[in-house]
Amino acid sequence: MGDERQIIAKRAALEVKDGMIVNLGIGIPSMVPNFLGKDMRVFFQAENGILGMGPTPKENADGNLSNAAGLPVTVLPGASYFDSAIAFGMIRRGCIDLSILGALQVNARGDLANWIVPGKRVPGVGGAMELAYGAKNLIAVMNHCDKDGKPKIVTECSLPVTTYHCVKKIITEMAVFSIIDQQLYLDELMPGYSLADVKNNTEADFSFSTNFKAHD
Amino acid sequence: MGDERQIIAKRAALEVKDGMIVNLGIGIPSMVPNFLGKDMRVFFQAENGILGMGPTPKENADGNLSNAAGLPVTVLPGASYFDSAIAFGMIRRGCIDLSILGALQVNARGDLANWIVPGKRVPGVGGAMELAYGAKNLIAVMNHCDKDGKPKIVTECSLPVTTYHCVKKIITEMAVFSIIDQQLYLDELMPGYSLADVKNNTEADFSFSTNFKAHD
Amino acid sequence: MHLFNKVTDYTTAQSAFFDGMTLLFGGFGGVGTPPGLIDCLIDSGVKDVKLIGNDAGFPWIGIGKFVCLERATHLLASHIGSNPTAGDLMNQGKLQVEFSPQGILVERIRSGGVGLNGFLTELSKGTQLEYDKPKVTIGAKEYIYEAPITGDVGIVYAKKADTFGNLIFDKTARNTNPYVAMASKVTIVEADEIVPMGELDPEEIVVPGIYVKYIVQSKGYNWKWVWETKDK
Amino acid sequence: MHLFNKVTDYTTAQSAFFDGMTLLFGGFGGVGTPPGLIDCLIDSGVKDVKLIGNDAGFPWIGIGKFVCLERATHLLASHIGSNPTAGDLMNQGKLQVEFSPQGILVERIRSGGVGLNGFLTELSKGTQLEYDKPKVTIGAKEYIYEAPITGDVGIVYAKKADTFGNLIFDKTARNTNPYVAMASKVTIVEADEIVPMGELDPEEIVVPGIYVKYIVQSKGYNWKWVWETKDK
Repeated sequence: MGDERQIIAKRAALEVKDGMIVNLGIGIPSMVPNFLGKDMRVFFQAENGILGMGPTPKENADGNLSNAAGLPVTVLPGASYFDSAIAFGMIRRGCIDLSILGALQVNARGDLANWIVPGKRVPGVGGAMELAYGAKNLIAVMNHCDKDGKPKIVTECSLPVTTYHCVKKIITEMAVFSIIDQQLYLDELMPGYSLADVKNNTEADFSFSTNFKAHD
Repeated sequence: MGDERQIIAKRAALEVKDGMIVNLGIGIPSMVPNFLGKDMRVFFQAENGILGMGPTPKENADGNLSNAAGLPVTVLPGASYFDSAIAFGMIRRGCIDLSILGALQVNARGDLANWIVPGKRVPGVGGAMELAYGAKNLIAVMNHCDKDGKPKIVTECSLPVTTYHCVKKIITEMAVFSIIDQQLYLDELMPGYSLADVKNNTEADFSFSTNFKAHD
Repeated sequence: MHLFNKVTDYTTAQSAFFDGMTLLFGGFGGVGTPPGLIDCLIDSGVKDVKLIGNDAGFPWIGIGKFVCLERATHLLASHIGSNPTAGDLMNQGKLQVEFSPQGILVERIRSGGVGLNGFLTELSKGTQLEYDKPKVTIGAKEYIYEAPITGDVGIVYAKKADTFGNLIFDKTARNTNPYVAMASKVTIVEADEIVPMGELDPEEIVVPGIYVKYIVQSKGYNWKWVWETKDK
Repeated sequence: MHLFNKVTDYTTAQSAFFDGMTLLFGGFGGVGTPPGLIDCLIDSGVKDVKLIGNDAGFPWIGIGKFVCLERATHLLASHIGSNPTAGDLMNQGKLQVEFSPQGILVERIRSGGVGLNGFLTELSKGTQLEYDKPKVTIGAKEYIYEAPITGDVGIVYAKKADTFGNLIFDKTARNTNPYVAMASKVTIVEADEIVPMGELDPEEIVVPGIYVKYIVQSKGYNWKWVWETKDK
């Protein structure tokens, strides 16, 4: 499972391009920076109020310098601090080139469910709605199935939806999908998984991307 | 006329108390600080984005340090700069203890007209609406009559209203009025003017304040 | 208390708290929540508090310490994921929790703080977080109306305050604090450092002192962060 | 243009202007209006411009220089009292002027800049400045709906910019500039000083560079202020 999460994060890192403004959710998305090339100049934003976050400090972590998950970070040259209203202003205004979020379910139309499992987990929505609404590109990263082995790429979300028609790409340990005009397309199979694996574990119908490829 | 304006400003200065946050309009209001006691600690706010203005600089005026009229000012210890949205946020939120504004007409219910003379003067409303809406106390200062000798304290404003039911006190060269619960009361006669003068030059009906006094 | 000297002790600040008050608290995951004022709130014994802030903190961090005492009846926040006790109280019906998208919540506090009457957004349209908020149609489009928020009391954590209450913050501890200061009838600031007027550069002041009622001296965070406890 | 180096020349910046554009301009009575970009706008020859900003400047100061050329068709501002030419053009039907309360105008620009869909206020209720703005009833109260404003291009004057576009301002020249930067599709900044990334303290940055498209070097104000001409 730990390995799978690393593999998903590594694949997601390929979506990050030089010169991008990127916001990462907690969980798998937070591992993405570990897989970025050293020459890649990317500015990470966090919705508590910081732009230009650097790596986790090795020592002397500062309780007042953290990402949206409350974990200590550092700053790169050119970083800025601002209040949370401005942080979300940036997000809604479309200043974030790429948002990578964890997901509980995604349906074929790109509806995202990631904030509540009624009766079980009530974390609350946090900044997910704004990110799903405002980011120019939204990638959902998640294990292909939930802990009970049930598909998370579904025909209709059974969990309450965070935002409709927002997910543009889904990356799991099994496959990469694109969602274009509310249609689901299979882009890639991930190493070690067959088309049969993906078909058996995906509830939603999907087509093949014109540039579909089985493996790298 | 110059003298009258000075006299009005001097009387208005008596309304300014130690520890107040004050916003002054252009014209007569801008002369009020000249008549404040030296031991009076007052913070002047201007809606372009400054709190804690000091006197006009004697030399080395800075084009980027000005009041809302664009005239150069200085800052006192404890002053702050901020953007215009926050400046008006303070005003609407009720953080201004006292606003002193010029007026074209005021009626007996405290409606203020001070932004346009249709077909003649079209200055625009500037920040007058917000100040009239938000200030805890609003004093209108003006000559008792207009240039044609017509009363400016009227039964109904013939000029477009800036804000309804906002003026709490009127100070002219002839008299001081209070407006309480949309009723006009004569508080004082100014030196050199009789009750007859005031009656002859005031269109609106008024009563006498319980503490009415003819002269100081 | 004169306009230009608002520095006081925790006992005086505590007198601002009352049963049933709406309390706005600054902070994001406990970062920027005033630790001394949280203890002061706990010591005050007040109850039936309506809490409004970004999140429920952690059980031992920030507002979470107070939430766990069951003296709040309502919590309006963007998430409570970091404080399982808050979730338990919610499920037991002891704490009424309303969720808001994070950025919408801080904008609602700002809307109250700048004297406006709320705003329109399409953000939560069609989701559970619409609740029964009014819908407003402008042109051909329907929006959700988000009401302004103000508080009876607001608690704020600043890096520096001068005696007038001009504030600067520390890095990401700024977060919601400026708007809590603006939107509260009685704003109490806990500052790491209190300086005379004139010592802060007018350009660097983030919140003008006009919004502040009381200033108390902080002794700093008195809790361990999650990542500190993990290290051990 | 790379994210981290947006410094360019006036010719490149000028290419952002086009006939019929909505132009947001920073400044308050000309203070904080970028002088070099005003000249650049004049030189561009663009026409049919819709102007949105605090005021019409003075005939020889700020946006007023452009207004006098009769190449703007619309002006949305809080006042035009300091520019009699603007009033003349309005009375001759050559310039369509809409007035807004000053603080409402800058809030409308902010609303566009932070991606919200407008706000409610009771401020101009019952006055001429209601125009035909939608009325919205919430509970028992009726409010005026104020729509968000965005611009095709925004011109901003800053004291310092780093090459990413992080901005700090100079005293009261800040005024509406931060929101013009946020609300414009193409934000052009004229800065008195351009510095490498890392030179500005992250804490003192007022506008993060994320909003900025182009940065040009200023040569400072090239007009006389009213109080300077009075002195003579």
